[in-house]
Amino acid sequence: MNALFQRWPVIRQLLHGGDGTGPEAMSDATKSLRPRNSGAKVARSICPYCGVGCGQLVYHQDGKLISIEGDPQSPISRGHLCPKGAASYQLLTHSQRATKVLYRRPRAAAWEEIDLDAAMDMVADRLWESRERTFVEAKDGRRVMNTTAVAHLGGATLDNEENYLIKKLFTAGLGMVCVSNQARI
Amino acid sequence: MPGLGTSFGRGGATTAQQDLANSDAILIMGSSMAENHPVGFQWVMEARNKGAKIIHVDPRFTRTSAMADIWVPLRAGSDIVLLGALIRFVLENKRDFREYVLHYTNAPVILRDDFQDTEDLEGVFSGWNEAQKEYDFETWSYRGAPTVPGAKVHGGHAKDRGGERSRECIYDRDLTLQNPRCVYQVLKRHFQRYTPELVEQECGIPRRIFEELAEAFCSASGPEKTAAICYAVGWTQHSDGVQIIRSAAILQLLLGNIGRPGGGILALRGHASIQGSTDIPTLYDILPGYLPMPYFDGDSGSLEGYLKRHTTACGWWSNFEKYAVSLLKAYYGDRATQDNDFGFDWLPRVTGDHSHLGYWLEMDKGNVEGLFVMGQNPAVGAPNSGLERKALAKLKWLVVRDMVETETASFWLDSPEISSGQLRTSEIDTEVFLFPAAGHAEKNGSFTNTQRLLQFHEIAVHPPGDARSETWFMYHLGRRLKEKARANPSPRNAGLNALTWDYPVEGPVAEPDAEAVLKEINGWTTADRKLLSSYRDLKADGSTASGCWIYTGVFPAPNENKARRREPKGRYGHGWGFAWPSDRHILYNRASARPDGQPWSEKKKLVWWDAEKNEWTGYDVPDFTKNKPPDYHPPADAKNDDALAGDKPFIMHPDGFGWIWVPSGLKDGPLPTHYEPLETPLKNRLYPRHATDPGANKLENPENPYANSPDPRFPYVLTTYRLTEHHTAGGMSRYLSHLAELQPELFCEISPELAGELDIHNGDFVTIVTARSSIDARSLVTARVRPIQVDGRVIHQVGLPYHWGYKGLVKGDVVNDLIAISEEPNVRIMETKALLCNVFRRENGRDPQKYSRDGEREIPEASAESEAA
Amino acid sequence: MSVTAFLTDSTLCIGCKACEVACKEWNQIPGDGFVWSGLSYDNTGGLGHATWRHVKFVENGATPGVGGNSPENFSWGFSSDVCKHCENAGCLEACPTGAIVRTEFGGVYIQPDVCNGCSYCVVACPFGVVDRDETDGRAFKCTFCYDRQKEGLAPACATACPTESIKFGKLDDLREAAHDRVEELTDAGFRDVQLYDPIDSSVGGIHAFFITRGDPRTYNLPPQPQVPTVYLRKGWISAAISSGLMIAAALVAFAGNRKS
Amino acid sequence: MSDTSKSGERHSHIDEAREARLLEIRRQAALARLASQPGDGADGDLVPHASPESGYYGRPLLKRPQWTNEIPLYFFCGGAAGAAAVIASAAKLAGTDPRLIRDARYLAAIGGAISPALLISDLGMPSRFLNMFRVVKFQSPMSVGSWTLLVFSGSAAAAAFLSAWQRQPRGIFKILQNAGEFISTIAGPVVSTYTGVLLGATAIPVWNQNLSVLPLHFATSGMAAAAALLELRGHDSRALNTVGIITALGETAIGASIEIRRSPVSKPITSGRIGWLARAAGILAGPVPLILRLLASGGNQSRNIKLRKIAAASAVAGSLASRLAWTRAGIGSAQDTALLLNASRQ
Repeated sequence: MNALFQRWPVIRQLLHGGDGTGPEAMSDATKSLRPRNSGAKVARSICPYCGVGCGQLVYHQDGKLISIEGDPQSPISRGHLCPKGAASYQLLTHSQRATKVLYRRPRAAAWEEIDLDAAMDMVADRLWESRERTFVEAKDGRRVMNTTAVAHLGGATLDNEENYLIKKLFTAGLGMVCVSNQARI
Repeated sequence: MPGLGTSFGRGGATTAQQDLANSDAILIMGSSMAENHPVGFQWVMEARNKGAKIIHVDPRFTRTSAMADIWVPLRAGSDIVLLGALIRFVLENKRDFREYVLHYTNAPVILRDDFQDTEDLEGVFSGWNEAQKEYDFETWSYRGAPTVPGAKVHGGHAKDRGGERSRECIYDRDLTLQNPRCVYQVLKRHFQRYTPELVEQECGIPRRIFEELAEAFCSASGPEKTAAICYAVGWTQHSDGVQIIRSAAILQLLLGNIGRPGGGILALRGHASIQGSTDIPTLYDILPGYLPMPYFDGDSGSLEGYLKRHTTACGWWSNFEKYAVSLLKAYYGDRATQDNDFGFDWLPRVTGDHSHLGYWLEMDKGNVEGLFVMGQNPAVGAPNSGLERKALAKLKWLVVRDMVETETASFWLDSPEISSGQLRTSEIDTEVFLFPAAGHAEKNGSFTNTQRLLQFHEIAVHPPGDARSETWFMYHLGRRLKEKARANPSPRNAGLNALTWDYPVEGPVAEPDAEAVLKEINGWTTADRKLLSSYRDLKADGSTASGCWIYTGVFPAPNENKARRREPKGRYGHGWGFAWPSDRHILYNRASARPDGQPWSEKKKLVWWDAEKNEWTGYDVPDFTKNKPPDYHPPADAKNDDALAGDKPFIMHPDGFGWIWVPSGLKDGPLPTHYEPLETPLKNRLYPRHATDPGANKLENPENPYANSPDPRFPYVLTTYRLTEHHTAGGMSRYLSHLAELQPELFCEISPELAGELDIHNGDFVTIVTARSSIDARSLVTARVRPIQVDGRVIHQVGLPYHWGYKGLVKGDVVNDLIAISEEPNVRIMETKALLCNVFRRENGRDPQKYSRDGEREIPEASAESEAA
Repeated sequence: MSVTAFLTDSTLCIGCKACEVACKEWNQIPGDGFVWSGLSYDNTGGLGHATWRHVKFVENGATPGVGGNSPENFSWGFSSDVCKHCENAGCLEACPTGAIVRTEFGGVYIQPDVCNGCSYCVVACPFGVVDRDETDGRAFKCTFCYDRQKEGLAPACATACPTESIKFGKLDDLREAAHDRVEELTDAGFRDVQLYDPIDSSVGGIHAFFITRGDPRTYNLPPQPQVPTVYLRKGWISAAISSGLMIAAALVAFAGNRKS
Repeated sequence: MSDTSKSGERHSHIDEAREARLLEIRRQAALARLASQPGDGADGDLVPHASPESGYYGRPLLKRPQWTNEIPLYFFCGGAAGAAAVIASAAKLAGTDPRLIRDARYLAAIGGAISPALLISDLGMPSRFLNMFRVVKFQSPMSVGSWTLLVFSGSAAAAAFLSAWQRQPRGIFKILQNAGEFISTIAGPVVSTYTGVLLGATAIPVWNQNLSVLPLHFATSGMAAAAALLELRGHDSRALNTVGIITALGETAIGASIEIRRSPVSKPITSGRIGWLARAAGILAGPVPLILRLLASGGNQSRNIKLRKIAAASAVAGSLASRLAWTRAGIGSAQDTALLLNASRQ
């Protein structure tokens, strides 16, 4: 009861003085305020936007993202981020992100959600059939071993490891030569 | 990267962003660095605060210009005139760094007598074949260098673009530079007409300003000073983009600014791994490490022919075979043996132009069945995107992987073609799959940034729902396909059956271990899988495997992923990530020392010869054979790197020189030449008979038409660009409220003068029309855009940022609908920075009924107005 | 606990808006609407309940050969605005609930768990910073990242700023640094550089001061801001007199009209 | 750096012809109404100019008051209630008609009850109205006002309740009643006048410039309203009429002074729609009742009563309207950036 009474700022004012703008007016929440990422786990990361390659600290706790900010140790960015880099947290958490595989049948006017594994099987089948149909082994006696009827686009936003697997499977494995991305000069 | 690749040997930025802080002058051209690379720009600001002169050349006054000491507006597409004039300024006023030029460049090398210059042939070099629209570049070789008849330049990104017809390690030099056939004299003559007057007439740059620019840049070069050049797609996205970069390379070589602290050429990349995706390419014409793809024609019938063709007698590329074989071993593992040429024959052959733009036109013809799009959004980001979207409707199936539902994924649902009735959803047979992708903090992997630095990003949280990494997608797709192949061991499946695909997976979703992939990229001994620490350990006998030789050393030991290192030390932060090759941050840094191995100056020392230790040492890892003394002279029978003397810093080149002159490897000439854009309001006053780059491919067709040059219907010059607040095609910015609100609507920047002529008020809706299409935008009438006075005429320029589309929180018309699909000869990039357009004011706000692109009705009268100007 | 401050040096600002975004990301502020203003590149307009850092864009004519960094011509000015955290803060004094407090770092902080949205602070701020979110009901403004400061972290905006045009540190040090910087720039020929820190006004100086090129008024920085408490004395005297007059009037009226 | 300035001189005369031409075209554009009006955002010609005079595109420097109409209404109620308490006590001292006293007490009590309701409904978070009593801040008129209102409402209510409950209260009730009456009589005027300080002690120029007038104005119009409401309730007392005349005189004087002392700062209260509202309020509260009451001194009683009733109604309307006008004037005043930037210069 007395404690409760003590928590009424007016009483604090009467007892300890203060014009109502200082500690006497602070709520318990304010007193116990801490940064959101306090004590969170941190992953060392790199900004996904442009080619500068700013270092990022990704704070997370119990499998949830908490915040993303610049990595002060980075010899390139020295902890700074541009507006895009600073928006990385929203990039990963915004409501418009796709989280289910969407499938559109021929001539259909709407998406339908489908199971990931089923989708993988379907894509593998389509790819295999198209390749079987269009693969060229040789032309006037010279080796060709390619298909130009299945193509790939993209890579400059992907990881090196991902690009490596794309080129390895699509070109070295399947003979796809139409492989391209944003990068030019 | 032929611009940098042919000039210096490697297709990558020669310097590091941090090193800009050491510059005495920085020329930013073809880039708005402050806007598109703000954090990198902090190093420019640091240089500025130390007193460096910042020069920005740009048609518009941008946020970069606002930080520069000198802003030089020029007519879009006249870059080579300005750079050529700077080169002429250096030569005429003897401002070149003579000792550097004599020893480190091929300026003194004597050329063949039968070479003829554009000055002799009205715009083309000798060897031009008008019928074939391509060069036979035999006459470009050094005098006395034997040549291999019959081979052909394929252009593209490969280390040499298939160009070893000549043996550039054989040459005569004239160290007095007086011989009229030496590169120096030929260069001087080539640019003799690129005068300040020409600059005034063609670029619209007043003479005084040109002189101030030239003075500022040259006076910041020499033994005691260095100047750097930064560029981005403002240079590359031109029909002669490679040659613009070549001009910069020549300028920097003449001024001795390559391989030295505060010097260099910094190519600024627009994506997190643009550099990485050419090093480890998802491109059609190269294999990892800039090894060329086998071509159907040429000598790629067999491994032997392939190696013979691409292996040089001297210089680093004499190791070609080691890298090629090690890659094949990485791909095909144990099944790749001496007897089967390490599976070389399983590799597909390049049979044509399989670049994005090339195959997309095939797609438009219905010749492509299926397409994978991963982290790219061509429906917004690609040129003539209207055509690109329509081509998508001709596919049997389309797989899109992205973090959001992009315009590309939903082209069949709400594209402009649907609303305009050109496409009908109910008639589009394309099957579409949209796979949710993981974000950067939801997977392990490495990016290679703009300065060739590999940086690993760790997984923090698992991706939401069914979102997965591309690593996961490719691995599990490959697993399924390999099962199908196992069931059907036909010759065409031999490669797939041989393909090694045994990556460990972990976790509930069976995510492949990205580091296992990086280890394969790094390379190992095939016998006991011992990780390699340098590409010097790679062998041609199949005893080593490496997925990308230039990355070897990134993972030298099982628990030592150098891309993951986070202990920066020293001036360049060695110990943070891994810079290819061999953690060298400033390439060709041997050139930072005099021929005798000592620094040019105390102020600009970087790497020098330590006589006691008998090795090269300094602030960076020497880009040179560590124990090769400066006075080393190769014996006559020396091969590969040993054939290069101790004062030849450009070790990738067979002659060890920086190439002012490119004897082989470029499809459009050994020297840069001013060609007008494919759409231009002016005649080419230098070369009336060859106004545009002879090698450029317009891919003109009814769906991809061009304006005439000039064209009264399209009197204004249009240039497109990016904004700080958005990212390329918008998939990573238009869906985020915190970014979308900062630039919520498509606008076009026009000068008050043009606005006055067209009675356009700030904020009015305007329609921008090109030969391809027309779009609506708000007008931002600003004095930051100025009419350029060229040739006694006023040329109005119009600026358009291109980030908007029909999805996301903020929508807008697709600017790339206006752009033509065209191909620069060497890398097949489109021209987005200079084309022709017209502008109209919308009478009543937005009008769904667009101006037809060939609607004669209103266009002529508008042009009449502009003629009056 | 030492008193901390912002020094926003517009001569280093590249107008990238990283501060705006970093602030919104850290404080998880909702979007501020998607309205294109046509006012140069400024589409968020000003500080408000959903914008606690705001970059202003001021355009002047551009001349060839003269970049924005030349003393001759300042062609495109950027300045990142923020709550001034006044020495004598109008909002702080006006708040009837004690929701607004002065933190140990000298910042002015609105306690979101206390504010009842009376919006008196809104009219008490001489810089037009505090703003009531009409959907939420409470008043919001820059918290000076009080939460971060408690663990010695710099505010989100200063951390992000690519060119370090937003500096964060001890008030006294920064004030000194600001004067040095102005001197340095003036010596370099930038005669139009000014430091905005109305220390002689009743606001008694601010904890977020600005170096601008040209007149600070161009960026809506008032030359003589007044903390409203300066009016109190006069006001209460007038109120006392008026009250007296009321009673007097009533007595007079009735005294003159006795009747039963 | 010196060479930069040298090069600057070089620039100063570069291709003057073209520079001149550009300037001319811009001048033409300006003449052709394409000139940039500060703040006209996306419909000028050029991006509008930001300048020391117009400020940042003329965007508001201050935030507009976000109060809803409950606040002017509260000013009215509180003002009348406070005044009613005074009238009641004065009447009691004069020993006049107990019905008048009782109704005055009721008026005070009712006003004292409605006021908090109005205040609370204006809060962004009404559920937190109790936080008004977390602290006492003498430097905050809002805090002082809240506490005073608390005291006043309580005492006025007690006084009214007891007077209604017992004709002749005794003992403890007597003491309570007297206390209530006394306290409400002291707190009443404060409630009526502090609102003037509340407006005056802000950053809004039109308010703080009229700082000393506002409490007086709110006092007179509060008295006027209280007296008028009692008259309308049916009390035809000479005393109330006298109050009416005095306050009408006061209001006339105040209105006149505002009209006379016109300044850029007072523009929001003297011009435009708000200006006319304020003017109308002034006339309704001042001249109109004054004249009517003077006319009402003639022979015909019923006519006089009618006239006084009309005068009363007019005064009430005036009092209400002027509160509305003054709160609204703050909005316009907050938007006048140019004034804030330059007026404060002198």
